[in-house]
Amino acid sequence: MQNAVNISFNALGENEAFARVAVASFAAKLNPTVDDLAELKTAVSEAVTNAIIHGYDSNPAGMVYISATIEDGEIDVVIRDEGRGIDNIEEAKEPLFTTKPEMERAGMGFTIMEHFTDRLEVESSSSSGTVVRFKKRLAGKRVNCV
Amino acid sequence: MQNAVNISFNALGENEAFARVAVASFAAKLNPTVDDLAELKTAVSEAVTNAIIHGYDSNPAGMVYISATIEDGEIDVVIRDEGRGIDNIEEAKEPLFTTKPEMERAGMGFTIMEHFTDRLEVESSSSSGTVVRFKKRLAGKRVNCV
Amino acid sequence: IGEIQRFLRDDGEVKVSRRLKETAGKMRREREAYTAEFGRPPSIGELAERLDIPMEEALMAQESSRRLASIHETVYE
Ligand SMILES: Nc1ncnc2c1ncn2[C@@H]1O[C@H](COP(=O)(O)OP(=O)(O)O)[C@@H](O)[C@H]1O
Ligand SMILES: Nc1ncnc2c1ncn2[C@@H]1O[C@H](COP(=O)(O)OP(=O)(O)O)[C@@H](O)[C@H]1O
Ligand SMILES: [Mg+2]
Ligand SMILES: [Mg+2]
Repeated sequence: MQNAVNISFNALGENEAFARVAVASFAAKLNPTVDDLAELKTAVSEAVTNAIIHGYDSNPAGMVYISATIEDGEIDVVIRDEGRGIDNIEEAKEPLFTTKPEMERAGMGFTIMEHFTDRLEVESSSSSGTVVRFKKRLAGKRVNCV
Repeated sequence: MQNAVNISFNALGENEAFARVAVASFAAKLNPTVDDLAELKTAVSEAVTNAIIHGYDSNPAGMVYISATIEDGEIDVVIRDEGRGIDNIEEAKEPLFTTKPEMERAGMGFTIMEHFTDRLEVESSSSSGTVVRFKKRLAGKRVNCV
Repeated sequence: IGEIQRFLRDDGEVKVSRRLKETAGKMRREREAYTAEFGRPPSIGELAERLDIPMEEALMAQESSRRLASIHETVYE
């Protein structure tokens, strides 16, 4: 059976840790390796940070929505905001592209998400906001045929 | 400012751990003692277990909803289900009262919640389900007047 | 990215459950030691700091050490 959890929270930087731990504790069912879980949490952080600082321009009245489902050893995570949206998704995904160059490690968010997950999809519009979705296999990864 | 998080999940026993950790990681902002945190998590467990086994009769299609807010060192937790409801709340709260006597530690859920939180409110109806709400002071507890 | 990945990938194939169980044991011992020393239990932040582990790990580890038996004792005492 499929198992789903949803979380939502105000666009406050301090809620990023909450989101990371919530997703990690759901993913923990699959008993991933420490490294895979750290990668998953990093991808969640990047998407949540983007929703807060880019989507909502750090206005805490905005809400960030995360849904996660687990099926067949894989976690599927959807991180959504109802913020300003992304004009050009292809451009936004380019390494080093950023509209906030004053930030640290600027422009690497999507690159990190792509690198640390198995599949990344981004949808966005200025009317409805941004949806980032990724999957990551956490169990049953290595088939060791001896 | 008030800060709120919402979580929801399928009525599956395995999601209880997710709910516990999610609420704890939100409460962690207040830097509670490990003991207070353990008590908070126990109260969450009891309410979530009730929603799953009594509210939904362990039908995983049911959804459990938790909202938590933090204000002035206190966490306010609302745990809601859209299940069968409670006929007589006063009776249900009595120590040892249970409609599922075959369970272990039967009838102590509300007593435990009352014991481990600062204020407990229960609302229920057969049409809309059950809402359990409690508050717990987690910060600024010890005023040491020397 | 390589740098971030090397930073994250320090544990090889260690499973989360094993890591958290170890951390939970350390937390339990440190809680006892702290309470004996200061006459009150530590905050979750103090405990994480004394064990030099991230708060997030402490939160997840506390879950893995949950002991239901103690609830019974507390309530009936
Ligand atoms: N949720 C979002 N809402 C609006 N714009 C976004 C969102 N996520 C990303 N972007 C845009 O994509 C760009 C690239 O994102 P990213 O790769 O994470 O780099 P950075 O966050 O450092 O700018 C951002 O600078 C921003 O313009
Ligand atoms: N969410 C709920 N939905 C329906 N009934 C409930 C719910 N929570 C509690 N109850 C009723 O209240 C009774 C007492 O609950 P509790 O004190 O937790 O004891 P126990 O769960 O062991 O029966 C339950 O047996 C059940 O009849
Ligand atoms: Mg970014
Ligand atoms: Mg109960």
